[in-house]
Amino acid sequence: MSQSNGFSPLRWPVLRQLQRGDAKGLDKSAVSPQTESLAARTKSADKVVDSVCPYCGVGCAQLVYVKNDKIIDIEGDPASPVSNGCLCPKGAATFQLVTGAHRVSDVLYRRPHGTKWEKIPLAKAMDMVAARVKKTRDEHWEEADEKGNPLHRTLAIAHLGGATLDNEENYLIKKLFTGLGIVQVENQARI
Amino acid sequence: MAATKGFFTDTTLCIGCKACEVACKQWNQLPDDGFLFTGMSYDNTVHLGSSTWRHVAFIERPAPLHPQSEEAFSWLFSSDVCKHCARAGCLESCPTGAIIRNEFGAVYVQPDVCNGCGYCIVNCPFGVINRSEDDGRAWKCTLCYDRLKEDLIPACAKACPTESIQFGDLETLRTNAQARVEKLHTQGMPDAYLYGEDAASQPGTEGLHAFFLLLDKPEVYNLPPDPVVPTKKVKAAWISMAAGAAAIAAAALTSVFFDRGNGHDRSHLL
Amino acid sequence: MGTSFGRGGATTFPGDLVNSDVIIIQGSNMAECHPVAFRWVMQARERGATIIYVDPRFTRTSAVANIHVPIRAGSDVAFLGGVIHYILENERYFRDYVVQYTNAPAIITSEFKDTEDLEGLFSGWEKKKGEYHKRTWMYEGVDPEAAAGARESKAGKKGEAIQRKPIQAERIDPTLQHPRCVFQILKRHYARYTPEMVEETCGVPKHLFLKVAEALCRNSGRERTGAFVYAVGWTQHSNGVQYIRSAAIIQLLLGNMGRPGGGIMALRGHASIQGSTDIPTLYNLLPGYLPMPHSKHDKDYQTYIKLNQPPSGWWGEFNKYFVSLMKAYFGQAATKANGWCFDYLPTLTGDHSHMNTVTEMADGVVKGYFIMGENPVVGSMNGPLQRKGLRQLEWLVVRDFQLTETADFWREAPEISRGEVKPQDIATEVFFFPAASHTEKNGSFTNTQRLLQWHHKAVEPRGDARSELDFMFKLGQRLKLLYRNEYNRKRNWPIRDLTWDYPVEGPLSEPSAEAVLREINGFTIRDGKTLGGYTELEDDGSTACGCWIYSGCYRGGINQTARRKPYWEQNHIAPEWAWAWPDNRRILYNRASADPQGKPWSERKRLIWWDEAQSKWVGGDTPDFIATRPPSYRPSREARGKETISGDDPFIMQADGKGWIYVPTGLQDGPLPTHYEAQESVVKNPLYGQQCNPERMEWMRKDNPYHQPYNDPRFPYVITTYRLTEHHTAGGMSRWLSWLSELQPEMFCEVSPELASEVGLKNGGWATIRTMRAEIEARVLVTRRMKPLKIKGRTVHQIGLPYHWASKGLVRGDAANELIGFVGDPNVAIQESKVLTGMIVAGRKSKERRFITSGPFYKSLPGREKDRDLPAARRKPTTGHGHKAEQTKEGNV
Amino acid sequence: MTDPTYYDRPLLQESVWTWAIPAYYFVGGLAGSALVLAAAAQLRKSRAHQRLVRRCRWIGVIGAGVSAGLLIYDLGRPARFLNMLRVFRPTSPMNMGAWILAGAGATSTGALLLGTRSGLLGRLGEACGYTAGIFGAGLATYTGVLVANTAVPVWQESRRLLPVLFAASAMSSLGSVFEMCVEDAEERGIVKTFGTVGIAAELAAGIVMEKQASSVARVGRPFRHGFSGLLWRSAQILTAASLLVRNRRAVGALGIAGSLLLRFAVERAGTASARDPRASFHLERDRATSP
Repeated sequence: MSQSNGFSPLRWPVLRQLQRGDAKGLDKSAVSPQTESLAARTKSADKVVDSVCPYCGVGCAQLVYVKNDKIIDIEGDPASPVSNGCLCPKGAATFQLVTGAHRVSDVLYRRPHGTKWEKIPLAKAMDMVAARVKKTRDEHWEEADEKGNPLHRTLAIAHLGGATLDNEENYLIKKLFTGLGIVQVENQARI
Repeated sequence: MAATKGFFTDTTLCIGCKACEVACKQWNQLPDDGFLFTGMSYDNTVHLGSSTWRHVAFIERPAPLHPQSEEAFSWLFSSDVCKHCARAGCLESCPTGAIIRNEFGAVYVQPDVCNGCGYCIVNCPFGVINRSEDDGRAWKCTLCYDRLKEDLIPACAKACPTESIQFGDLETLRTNAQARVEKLHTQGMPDAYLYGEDAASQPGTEGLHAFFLLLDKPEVYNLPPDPVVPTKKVKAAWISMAAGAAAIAAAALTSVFFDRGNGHDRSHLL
Repeated sequence: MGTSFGRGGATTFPGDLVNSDVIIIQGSNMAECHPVAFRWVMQARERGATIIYVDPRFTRTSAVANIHVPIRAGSDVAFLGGVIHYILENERYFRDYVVQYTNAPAIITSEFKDTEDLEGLFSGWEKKKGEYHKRTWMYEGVDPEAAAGARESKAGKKGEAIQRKPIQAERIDPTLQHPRCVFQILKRHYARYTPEMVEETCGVPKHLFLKVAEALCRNSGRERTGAFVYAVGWTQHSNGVQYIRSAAIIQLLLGNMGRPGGGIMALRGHASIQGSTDIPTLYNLLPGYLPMPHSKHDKDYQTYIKLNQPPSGWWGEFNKYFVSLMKAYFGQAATKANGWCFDYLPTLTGDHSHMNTVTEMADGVVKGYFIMGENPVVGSMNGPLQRKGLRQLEWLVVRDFQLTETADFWREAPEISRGEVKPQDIATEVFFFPAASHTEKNGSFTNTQRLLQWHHKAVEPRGDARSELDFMFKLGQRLKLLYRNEYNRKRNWPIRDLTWDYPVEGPLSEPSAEAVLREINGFTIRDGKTLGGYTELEDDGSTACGCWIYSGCYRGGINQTARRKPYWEQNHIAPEWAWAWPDNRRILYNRASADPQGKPWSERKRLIWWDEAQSKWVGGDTPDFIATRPPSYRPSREARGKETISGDDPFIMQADGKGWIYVPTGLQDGPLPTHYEAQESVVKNPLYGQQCNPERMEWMRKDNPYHQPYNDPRFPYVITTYRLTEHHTAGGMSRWLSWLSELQPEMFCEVSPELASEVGLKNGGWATIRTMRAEIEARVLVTRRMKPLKIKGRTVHQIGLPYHWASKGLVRGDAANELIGFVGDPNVAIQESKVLTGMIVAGRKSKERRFITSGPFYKSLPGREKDRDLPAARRKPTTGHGHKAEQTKEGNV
Repeated sequence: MTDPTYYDRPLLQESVWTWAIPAYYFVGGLAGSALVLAAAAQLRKSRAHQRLVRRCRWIGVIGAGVSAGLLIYDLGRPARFLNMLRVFRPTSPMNMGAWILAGAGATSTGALLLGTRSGLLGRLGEACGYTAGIFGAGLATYTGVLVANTAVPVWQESRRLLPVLFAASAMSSLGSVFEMCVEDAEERGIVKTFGTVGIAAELAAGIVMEKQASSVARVGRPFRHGFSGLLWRSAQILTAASLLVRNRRAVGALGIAGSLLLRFAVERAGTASARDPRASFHLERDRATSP
């Protein structure tokens, strides 16, 4: 309502038309206050962060515009020799990917034979997972095969995923799991 | 007033990726227009509208694309958009002044003014503008007016990976487009032509600020072959209106002054 | 590619394609799957380059290519073999290049027998093991025992399995005339790959094939260069590696490697899929393509080094890379005395790749499973078997943005909606952790051109969402705590000694990604100074480096991957934008862009050259060579390691510095690409008696049945699967987004008008597609883009299936991968998902049970199965989980 | 010549107007013609005619009010109805219409309130009356321009006669209303002539307009096919029938129904035309070929 009809007698466009001798009222005279103050929302960003498109392997550079710790826009970085600022439809939808309502923000737990998800605290979940890892590893440790060949491993724990993750993350995954004697570490590179 | 800006959409460079559709929705924060499988090649958004301001048409054509192949089949793509006509039906018909022509020569709908009368919708010869079910206002491509004010190029043109969508000063675009067509002709694409690049080629709209390079009849891309802004034809209607008004007046006077029912006598009797 | 050139990565970058005179896109629908990379192809086209696209379907790439070649899915090796035949027959190869830079002149042992002689098998086939012994493939005069390095373990990835124990040709014939030199063998091997044969195998008309071959040859050589572009359309076959090998051979023959506008561009489908093989989340590799130790062979540190460090070539430095890695992993604990903690490493006993893991899961061997940013129930083969595996788990951890089909396998799956399985009966404990997005964490992706690009954290993750970095770090801390009282047991020492002291930062006290990158880059133990590159690595324990090929990415204590100098301020290679491995080289093997004397082959195609004045290699790119080694350098007899690389050996990662047209060691299924039909085909192999790749990985299980190898009356059509521009792989990052979902809102299948009328399909209507594994329904898109092919006079129909949809998200549909069985490439264990056979009928799927895991699905045909293999190749033994591999005890199938 | 379209999908967006708009055409027409008649009758200063004048004024005032109501009801943002008077845009028939309606409403109300006064106010009232007559003539006819000034082929090609048709229909509807509701035979007598002229004109104009619109076959189609065709024919039949029947109430009813249906027929025809891409394509091709 409030922003409806720009109809304060003083700003009445008809008067402006009379002043300007504008018989048609097709442009300037009809401009509204909001239009006059129009500006790209990126102008008001607190910071612009260098980023990279998370979808395919081309690696198009992105710029992430942030205002009040909220992402307000994501678009291509024109300086990139890889992409010259272009994005494909997926890349252009990155904003929805990272800010969308579809993202879950709670840790969920499904107990054995359970029929529903339950929310549990992050720390508790981490403790539970660590405990499971230890238990499974200890119960299914292989020191050596029947011929005495070294094994030092467990086949009871496996991992999948990595092609969508950062190098640093893959590094820690491989490092920790190797340290634990887990060999079945795999990712989309084969999928 | 800044130089007139516009789009030149070269369909021979389009790969139908739809980056323009999504980039536009992202920048303008537009909703989806439903999840409907159409069976129309890869086109599931069908037409421009209040929530789709860039739309890529997919044409599976039983005709060869020279010089690519002799085989009678080819697949054409074209990213459609508001044409920002030099004479715009929506603009001229808008009763509230919500639709204006801005300093970039673009046709812009002021959302804070539009009262959703719906008249612009029937006045666009391209079927571009439409009213949103959600908020009752008319919406269409703004040529990213907000971005232009910051010297940013429109979202669709920026995203386009193959430079099928070119943005810039209208005059420059026209020159480039002409050169492009000539090049294509020498490369064995005699069908290539420009659609609506200036007043001469499309008198009905006096030229489009968003014009196209096409390879087949406009109808194939769902574009009108010879669009005319309604106000150019309406003179006859105004004359007709005058006649009609005169007729009513005449009829009224006749029936009042020449009626036999002699009111006098009776009024005497009273 | 690793076996042909030395490294697995793409040899060039998309931006360089603008310099190509011809681009062949095959096995990749580039315009649809990599639109922005395709930008450069379009620019090349506008500059006059010829764009050739070979694919079963007429796609968005076909629409803009100069030539589209419709081909029968799975017949590419025959097509490329035809090209090789054409090049050799018409003497179109770049002779100087071939003689100087490839192993074409090398002479092969007289024991070698080609597929010509053995009906499609190479010499050395061992019935008992069901695989090749590679000794007979060796160069003449090279000790076969020492050379026969490649383990029985089928391993590696995309041909990146580094050769153990590489070798150098002892005898060569520069005239290429010797009957046993590689060049002549090649000629004989491809003698039967004639245009006519191509036509009847691939369904490509002779005139069209010749047009392509001619265009390619015309645009290659001294003055002109051509490039190949491929993706998973080549790799996802039971002989995927040989597809790429074929292209490698062509590029070597035409002299297109290491030169501007040349090379082979591998397009990856995920943001860091290259990175996840460089720093592998793969079972068979340690960072930097160092092999995981094998239980049988690598008994101790010394043996491991002996088997993996060749006397010659770049891998002569192997020990430095390994020791530095162990120092990065185990710090102080790793000492010369204890073999740098070698025995902390778990060992392999065969194939532990995804498909085996799943079968083991289904058989109850695997108890716990971590899944991070992946949706195997939709994205991997044989969905029913994947879910069967998950149901047998004790616990499952899923990390993703939202509940995927994998996270919800216990309550939302076809077999559950059909009531065959009840959630209450599933004992698996499931943890779902919300993941942080790339905008909520610092880190680097390695893109398809080996470019490490840093992305900065923009905002803090919401709620409990965390990065994998944070998850792994804190899981590690907890485990160290849990084990702290059990360090008396040797098996727990690795946990104790694992260096895990990364600095934390931010409100969530997350580990610093930069600190991790710095460890990856490497540093000196004494003063912790960051290293400038892998040349600074030592094998005396004085340096630590998490991934030797990435060494230099943090040169000078500066995060090189975060560099963003605008491209318009540098040359077209843009060396100051981010950082590429190795050593920021952008075009690999670029030594080959100059002739043996070090001068560019041509001015038009110059890249680097030898500058006598400065006596070093100079030019637009970082030399992929020893920068100061003159062209004239020749190694002495007792030279070791790097010193053995002579001044005109461009392929420095190869033991002999040559590009390998013929691969004497390192591949499981033969030294030369040979056309085999897919596991499931519609035709008998037109070339050889041997139907399929004899070394292919099979899983003989009730829950993974195969169709007849060819002419299966129940499954008369070819099915191929693929992606669309509008969605991403299994849809986890696209099906939940309205802007993408509206563009492709439902699962559909693409069929030709001919097939549609044959089985009564209506555009926009429903169809049901069946295989032995499963049955799915999809909307029908009738299009002339699907073209029936003529193979030996009969019509072959192909059905196209995008695989993005499943039961969750904004837009839904059945998952195409439900249909596909487990079959794998022997070298890299990648699955065969690009071609199979199936049935299609009009209408929606039936309500009854429709999944093989729920019991027999199709009646097996009367009579004996047709042979996939020659008798010699048949009856390969099966392991415990149905996987055909080396001999082991009968399993619980 | 091949006749391509894009999967037979519409080229144009169809009108989003509801029933309120055609209803408004009718009411506005009724009110408009009433105001004209009132102004005319005002010229004859006889008591009998004064009754007619007042009755017509009432119809005018109420009609204008209802019209405004219908228009506001149809807006996407009713609260912003005043924006209609935000600018003066001669290129927009709707904008002109808004000013006309406002004028008609104001003057007719003035006339109604001041009509009985004497002296200055009375004379002002008289002036209002005549002005209202002029506005009324506009109100009864401009809707024809409003509809003609669009990209919808059938509406566009009806432009030469649409305003006349609406004018005629406005007259006939006023006649019909009097036939039905007014007891005073003499008043009816006066309006009868007015209405009958209207009916005749309405029928004639309709036939000619359909012919003109059909000069490109595909464009005139909606008048002959489909629901819009049915409405169109029925409207003509009803109107014609009103000339034949004796019972005056029936005459009125038929007449009202006729002109009401006419407005809806035109509205529906437009929608049908917008849905048919070939209508636009043929029209434009035809124009292109025959200059």
